[in-house]
Amino acid sequence: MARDVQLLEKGFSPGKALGLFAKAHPLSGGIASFVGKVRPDGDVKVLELVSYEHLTLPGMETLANMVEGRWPLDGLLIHHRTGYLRPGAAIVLVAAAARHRRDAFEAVDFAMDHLKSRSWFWKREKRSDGWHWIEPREQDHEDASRWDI
Amino acid sequence: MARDVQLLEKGFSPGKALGLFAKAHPLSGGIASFVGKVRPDGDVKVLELVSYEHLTLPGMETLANMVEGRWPLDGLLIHHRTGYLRPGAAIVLVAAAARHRRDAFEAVDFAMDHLKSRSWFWKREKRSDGWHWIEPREQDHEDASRWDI
Amino acid sequence: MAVTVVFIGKLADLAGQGEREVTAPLEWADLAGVLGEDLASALDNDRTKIAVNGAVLADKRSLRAQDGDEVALLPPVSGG
Amino acid sequence: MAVTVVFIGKLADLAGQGEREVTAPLEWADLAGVLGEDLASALDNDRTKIAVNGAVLADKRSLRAQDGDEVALLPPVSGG
Repeated sequence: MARDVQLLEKGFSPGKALGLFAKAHPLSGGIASFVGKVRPDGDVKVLELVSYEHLTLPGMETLANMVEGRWPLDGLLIHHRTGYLRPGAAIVLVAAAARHRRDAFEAVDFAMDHLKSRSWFWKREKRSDGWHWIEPREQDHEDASRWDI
Repeated sequence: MARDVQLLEKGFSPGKALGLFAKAHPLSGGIASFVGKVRPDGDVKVLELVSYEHLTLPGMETLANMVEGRWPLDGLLIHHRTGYLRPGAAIVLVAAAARHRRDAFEAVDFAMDHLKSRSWFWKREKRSDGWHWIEPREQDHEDASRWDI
Repeated sequence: MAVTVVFIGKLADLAGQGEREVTAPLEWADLAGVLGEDLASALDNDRTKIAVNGAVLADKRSLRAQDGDEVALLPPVSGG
Repeated sequence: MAVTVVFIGKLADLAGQGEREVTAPLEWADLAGVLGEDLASALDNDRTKIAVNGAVLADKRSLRAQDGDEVALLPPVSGG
């Protein structure tokens, strides 16, 4: 199992990272992936993702352990931004390479649900009336609760 | 909804197609995708994917209609090979861009299940002892039955 | 006065060819006589379907093809 | 003889700073007095957690930080 877990302080290209991941796993039957971006709707000018060094990256490694323990994968990639992001910028890329497609799908689905509402990130948006802290939607909590986490 | 449905007779680069798809949907919050490749295990030398012109591409368009009717998407891409493929070659790429991540995930998951066991393709493998027609695994039928299709 | 019968996948192996012209009209009851025992028994499989001019028959036993029609014999699918 | 208290996210807004040095030892019962009413009531929220040196406390009321420890006050998370 090749693992690539990164907490990124600068902008990144999910397409490029995904291309490299695919090249690194030529033997896998399937690769599932998800890219999450800052939605350029409303009047959101900037998004800030706050991390805490003693928890955020270690927590992402723990998440990777959970994913690897739960599904037989050939490779797992979790890249997540921290810092200030403009609308349209990539926040997160998760990719899983596996022999069987459902394993790859579920691994990515699970990791995204965890990152949304169970990982050590804090998010705020700057709108025309100032900064607002964002908490997970009810839907995010329901998504995560599907996995007994 | 931008739709890109293709039946491809030659090899393609899923990474490149996915990069273009992401660029075409800068406003979507999330993009889920799946790449399926010829698994280079066993002694499989060549895979042939047979299509039937009166059904295969029209059926992929019908599948795209079903997906679009079921989930609110900004964009949907379905590329599937036909012809002879070497181990490691990409067979299929499905990508969905959506405002909400579960919609993108489920759209790709559904489309893949349909392509595996409900779409108009026929698959055979050439091994050292000759050609063998491949039917969907029991798991593929179970996957598809989750969706009432 | 011909119907084109297209054999797909393993049915093409059984038929030894990809397609064949047969005399119109062509109905379900004619198939065993026209195509032979091996193909006829493959056609009995519930998962083998028949399309006429690209339209899959809900009940393949209702087959009634006319001159110029293309009848495709479709074994169980497998893609992705 | 100091404990570093780190305020994360909206708790940093409430505290008006990102971290503060307070006198060691630091226990749960001390927090309201040391940090003020506003922060103390935010800490009462079940979804606000406390970590000591990167280890999240299962029961935040068991907090007992010594000299040199880093205590992080963690509001509800939101990533992705």
